[in-house]
Amino acid sequence: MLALVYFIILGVIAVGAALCVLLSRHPLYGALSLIVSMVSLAGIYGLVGSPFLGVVQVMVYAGAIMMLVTFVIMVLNGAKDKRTPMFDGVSLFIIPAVIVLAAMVGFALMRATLTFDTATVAGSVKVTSEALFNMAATGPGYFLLFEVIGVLLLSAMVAAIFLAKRHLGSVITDNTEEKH
Amino acid sequence: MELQAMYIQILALVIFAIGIIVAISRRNLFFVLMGVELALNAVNLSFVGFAKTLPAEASVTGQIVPLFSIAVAAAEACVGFAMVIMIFRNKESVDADSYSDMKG
Amino acid sequence: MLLHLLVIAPFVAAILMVLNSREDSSASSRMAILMGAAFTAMSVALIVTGNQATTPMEWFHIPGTRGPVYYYLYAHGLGTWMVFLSCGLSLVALISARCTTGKDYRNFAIGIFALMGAMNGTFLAADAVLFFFFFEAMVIPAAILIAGFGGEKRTTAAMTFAIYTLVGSAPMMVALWYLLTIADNFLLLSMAVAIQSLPPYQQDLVLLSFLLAFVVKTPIFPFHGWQAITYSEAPAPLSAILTGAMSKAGVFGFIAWVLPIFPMNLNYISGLMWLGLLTAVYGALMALRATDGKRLLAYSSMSHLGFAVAGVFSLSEAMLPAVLVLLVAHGISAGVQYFLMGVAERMTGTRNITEMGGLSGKNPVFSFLFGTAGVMALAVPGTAGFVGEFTVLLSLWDLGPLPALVGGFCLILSATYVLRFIQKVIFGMPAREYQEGTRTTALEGVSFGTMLALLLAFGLHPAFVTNSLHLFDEVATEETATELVEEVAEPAEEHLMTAEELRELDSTLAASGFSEEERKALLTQIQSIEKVDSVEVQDSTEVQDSAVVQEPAVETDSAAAQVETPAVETEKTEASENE
Amino acid sequence: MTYLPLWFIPLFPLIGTILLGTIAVVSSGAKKGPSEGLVGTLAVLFPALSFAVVAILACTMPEAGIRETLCNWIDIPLFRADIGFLFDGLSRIMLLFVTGIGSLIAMYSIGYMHGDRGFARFFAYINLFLFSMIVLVLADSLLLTFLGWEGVGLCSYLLIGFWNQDIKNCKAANKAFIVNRVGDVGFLLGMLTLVTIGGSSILNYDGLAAFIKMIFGADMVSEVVIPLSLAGILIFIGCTGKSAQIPLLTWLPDAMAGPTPVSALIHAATMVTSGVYLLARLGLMFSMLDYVLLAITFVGMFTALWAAIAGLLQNDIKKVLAYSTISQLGYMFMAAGVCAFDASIFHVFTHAFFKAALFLGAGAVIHSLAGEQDMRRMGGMINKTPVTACVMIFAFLAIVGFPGFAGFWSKDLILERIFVSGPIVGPLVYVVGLATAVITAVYMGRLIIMTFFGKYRGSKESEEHIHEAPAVMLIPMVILAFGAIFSGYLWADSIGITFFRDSMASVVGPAQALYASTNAVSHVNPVIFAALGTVAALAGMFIAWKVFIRARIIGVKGASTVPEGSAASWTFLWDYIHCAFIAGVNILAWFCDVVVEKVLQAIQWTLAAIVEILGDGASVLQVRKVRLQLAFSIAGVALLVMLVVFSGGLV
Repeated sequence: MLALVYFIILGVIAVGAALCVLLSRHPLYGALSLIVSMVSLAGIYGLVGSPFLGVVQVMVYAGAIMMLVTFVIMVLNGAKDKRTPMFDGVSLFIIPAVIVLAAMVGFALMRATLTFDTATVAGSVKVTSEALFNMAATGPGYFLLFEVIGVLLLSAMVAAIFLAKRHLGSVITDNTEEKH
Repeated sequence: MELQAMYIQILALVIFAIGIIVAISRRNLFFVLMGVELALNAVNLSFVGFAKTLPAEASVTGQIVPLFSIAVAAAEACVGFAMVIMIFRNKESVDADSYSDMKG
Repeated sequence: MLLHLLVIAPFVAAILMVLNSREDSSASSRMAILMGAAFTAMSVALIVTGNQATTPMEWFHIPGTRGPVYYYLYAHGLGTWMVFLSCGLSLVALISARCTTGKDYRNFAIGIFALMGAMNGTFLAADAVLFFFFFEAMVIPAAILIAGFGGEKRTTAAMTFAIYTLVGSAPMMVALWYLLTIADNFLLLSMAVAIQSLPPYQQDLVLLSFLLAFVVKTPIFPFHGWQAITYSEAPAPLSAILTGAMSKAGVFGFIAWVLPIFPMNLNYISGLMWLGLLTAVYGALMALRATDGKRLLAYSSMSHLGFAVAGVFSLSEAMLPAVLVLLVAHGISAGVQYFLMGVAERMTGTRNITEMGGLSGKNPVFSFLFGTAGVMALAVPGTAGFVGEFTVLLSLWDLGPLPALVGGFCLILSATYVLRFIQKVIFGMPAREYQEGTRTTALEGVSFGTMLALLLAFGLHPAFVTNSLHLFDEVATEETATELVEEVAEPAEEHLMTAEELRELDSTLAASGFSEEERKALLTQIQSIEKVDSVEVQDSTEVQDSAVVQEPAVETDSAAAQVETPAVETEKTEASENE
Repeated sequence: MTYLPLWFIPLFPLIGTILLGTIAVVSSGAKKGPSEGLVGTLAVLFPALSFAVVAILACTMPEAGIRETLCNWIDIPLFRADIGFLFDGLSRIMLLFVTGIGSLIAMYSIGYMHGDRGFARFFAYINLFLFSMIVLVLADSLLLTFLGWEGVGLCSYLLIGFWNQDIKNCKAANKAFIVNRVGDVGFLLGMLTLVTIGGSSILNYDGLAAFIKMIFGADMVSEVVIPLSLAGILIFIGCTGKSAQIPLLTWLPDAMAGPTPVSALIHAATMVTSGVYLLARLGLMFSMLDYVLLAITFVGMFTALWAAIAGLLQNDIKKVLAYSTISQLGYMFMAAGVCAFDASIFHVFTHAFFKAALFLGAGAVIHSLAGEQDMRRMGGMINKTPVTACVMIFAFLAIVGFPGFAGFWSKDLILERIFVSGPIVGPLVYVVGLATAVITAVYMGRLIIMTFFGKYRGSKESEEHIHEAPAVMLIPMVILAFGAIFSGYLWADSIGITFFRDSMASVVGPAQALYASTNAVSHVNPVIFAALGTVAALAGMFIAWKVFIRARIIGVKGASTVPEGSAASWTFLWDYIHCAFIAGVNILAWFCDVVVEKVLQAIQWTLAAIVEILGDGASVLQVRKVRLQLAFSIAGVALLVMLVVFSGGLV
């Protein structure tokens, strides 16, 4: 009962924040609303028994990624674009389409019967890491995926540097030209 | 009135829909990216919700996958924003519709 | 090994050609001609060594089907000779193109090698999907070559060619896919078995979509729209390959795939025979009016192939050797005519035969070759064309005088247009002054002469060609066959052969070089002996030409004796397990 | 006893062909042609060697003939044929005069073709022709005969169009080949009919004889006579093509476009008689087929009469001879039609001599007049070229059947056989034949008179150049003239010599016996026929003398040496009928080209246009905005899901 109350509160906050993202004009406001939404989702994770995931959500998502977003928005001052309307003809077409799709999916979803299993394991750090780093030959082998994710992040970093470097390089050449 | 597994799915669906709407109907590139993040979050939530319907050991797996998806989202955001910066420098615009050079 | 080489190595050769310098066309031409000669030698070796097969290798698995696609090649008499045509004509094309392509020779050679590999694959594939893969793959290098080296309207020609043939075989792909969902694998017999389980209207539908692909490729009368423009716009050496080897893929498809898979659905057969004859007459009539030399040859080629198709669907006992000789003869003679037409075009700078003339005075060697090639195309006795046309007419006469009369009419028409062609090109006086281009080079002359000599040799001793169809019989007698007979015959008496075993037997028979007809007849025989009440047998025995089925049960034993040892043993162990 | 191998006979001309062909091709690039002495020697040597072999074989041959199978030719299911040769009484006679006259004419050609650029090429063709002709005659099966049959047709084509710079010659050559091809297809289909009746072994001549014996033994005659008649008619069509009979006769007058030795060898002596040879060879089969025989008789009769009348109207010396050939061939067919194969072959034999002599004489005249062929510009040549004139006059006497000359014996024999063959048809055909003999004497007399008597009607300067032909041309002519006089004595029935008949009896005897057994043959004293024939010849000569020696023949002016009367001018309606066929085919071709092809193209382009329009339409949908496209796809997915859900798909 209490869980339901918490869930409703957190859910309403998450949805509300999401709608704020949709309706805010300045990207910075949107980013802040997104952080709110994510934090409340982290709360829901904790509520259903995955505290570790909730913590990661707050730290990585709300913390690191959204930090990056706000940083970029601030760097690019021109991001605030008053000329473009928030919504246009396309939006009017999209919103009903997505709502209909969601309704259909929901309709299909409602036919299923879902119940929480009573014997679920709470996703604590210990449990999660044991599963994640189970290196037994018969195990699920998530550690391999973990390595791959590492490589992915590395390559993403390289890509980002590459994209930024070209830009910086051109700036540098511009400067040298000015000097000569 | 207990918390039902279905509620979580409904919430995920709603947030996902909002995320998609943001990603497509807004023309500002930042909003597009943020909409994608929102949709990803909804998917994570759905994962966790489903995981909780599984028995014992299996439920752990459902909580590990969102971890990976968060990591991928991080990579995606990293590269995505780098591209936004570059394109913005070239075009002086964050309007997604102004990027139509590829149209044949 | 030879088969793998013939299919894979041309693609490797194409890649090797890429390594050549673009600038030094003489070096690349030397290399290309050497490799072409090597392939021709290999194809001759294939003819000499006779029927053979590779071990089937699983290639990939199409989702939704029941068995894997095999990379599985086998050579039987028909395919072997087609491979010979494709390799030989490619070699001469490589020689002949030296004077016309100039700096782009390397690219031309790349295209020719790719085309050759695809054609060899088509003629050697034992697996339907593999066959279809190569069948489609042929179109691409050919279209690219036309677009790159053709005449004035080359892009139109290339587009027409590619679209027409690809669209034509699209229904076949669908039908193939559909068949594969019900057949156990993609080899001939299992598809033939599978087709029997379909309701009749579906069988007809599948048959029609198979036919369409081959009818377009050959081409047969209402579907010949691509042919004239393609052959006339393509560079002459390529036209020679297209008509000499590639168009044979259509007739080959009729013989090697349609007839074995659909032995029961013969109600279209007589229709197709008449369509073939109609094509023959139509092509000849069109050739009468053509003024573009290459277009004339295109229609003449259409006429001959229509005649061949009519021969195929006469379904007479003599059909296979007759059509084979006709195809080989037409491949060589049409090929050499195209090459010579290319030389004439090179010398006079025009394709319009009304503007040519008088070449006999200017270049007697050329005219000698040209006239001889023309006469050989007339099917004068003593040339291979005569043996082919005579035996095909014999097959047609089996069905009644009317088809043969129409065939005879075609012979008269062919004399008319060929003589007109010869007269316009080499006789008389030149209709206009022209800058004389490169004459026949020595190498060209030798290669054309060789082709003409081959025609003569095959005409005087067609056993060169026809014997390859039963080459295996001679080889088999050397084996100590008796114990194998006992091994196989014993289990066969004791239990009913299952469908799997039949299929296995079929593949082993294929591996040992039996033609489809033979295998079909044998298996039908086996099944009827053992009273298998499975689907496929009863009707086909009735519809098949009685002469084919007549072969006595002894034949079954000896045939089974020819099965290779390992396969027999597995079969035997399986049999005992089943017991 | 061992004999010389039969394949020696065709081998020599084949070697000659290859040698001379190589010389021709190799020397074609050079400025000066190859040495004419060398080429001429080679060209005569090989036919002569072949003649020698034939002569040796002819002397040592046993009565039953020599059979030789070289190798297998075609071996497929349903059909099997061997390459084999058969040397018996019939092929002996044919080969003797084919190789003999061939050698003589080759020798003559050395003089006639002197200085021609294609000297070596000409003799290569001649050797190839002799090879084909030998194969035709020597073959032991229809299929191999067909090889020679088409081979001689091909050589005829090559030689008619020998001077191929002139497109008219090429057209005449094409016409000859195509008309022959029509006949050849008949031959081919006839062979197929035979194969379906009796299997592939029936194509062998011995096999055919065995088959006919078998059906008589098994009493199956009534069952097979109809298919056999079909085969007979089809093969006879082949013979009409090759031997220029109605309806396929129009090519022979045009074929005179070739060099004159060619006309003598191919279009008079040898090739055109191969139809008669084939009928004789298949005599046993034809003797069963009454209706076919009747058709042959009437075709021969009409051809003989028609060609004789047409010959009256020609001005070109070679065309007169061409029509005369057709007419004489008609006689041979008449004889074959009453199963008098030995008489028919005998006429072939004598005709070969006198017609070759006539043609060679005409060639010598043309040669001495530098290519003039129009008889209206000749005249009075007997003083200038006495040897030629004598040769031609002897040959003339032979052809009209003057008593004692070759034609007298053979033609009267034919007429006699025709008369006695049956009650109504026999006399009727006989009368027509006799009338034809009169007309023959008239037009041949006209030719001799216009050429050799009277005054020279050509231009003055050309008169200066008239000279007798060189010895190399005269020797063969004289030999042939002797043949024209004496060859008839091989079978002079009236004075009791039957050597020729006896030598052929083993081959055609059974057929004639079979025919005689079914047809009532009356006996009349041969002297009456001889007398009537003589009267006919004398009457014709008299008419010719009366009419043409006094008639003013208008000399034509102008330098044109083009032979008159080309194409359809004097062939009455046969050329027009052929033209109608050709027009029919052309209309059909036009219909295919202009109507059917265009309709097909229209359909093709319509389909292509529809696809293109659809494609254009679809490309309009490709909007500039990525977002809108995404929206479309989402809406599409929504629609699909709705469809699935509401159709109860997701249960």
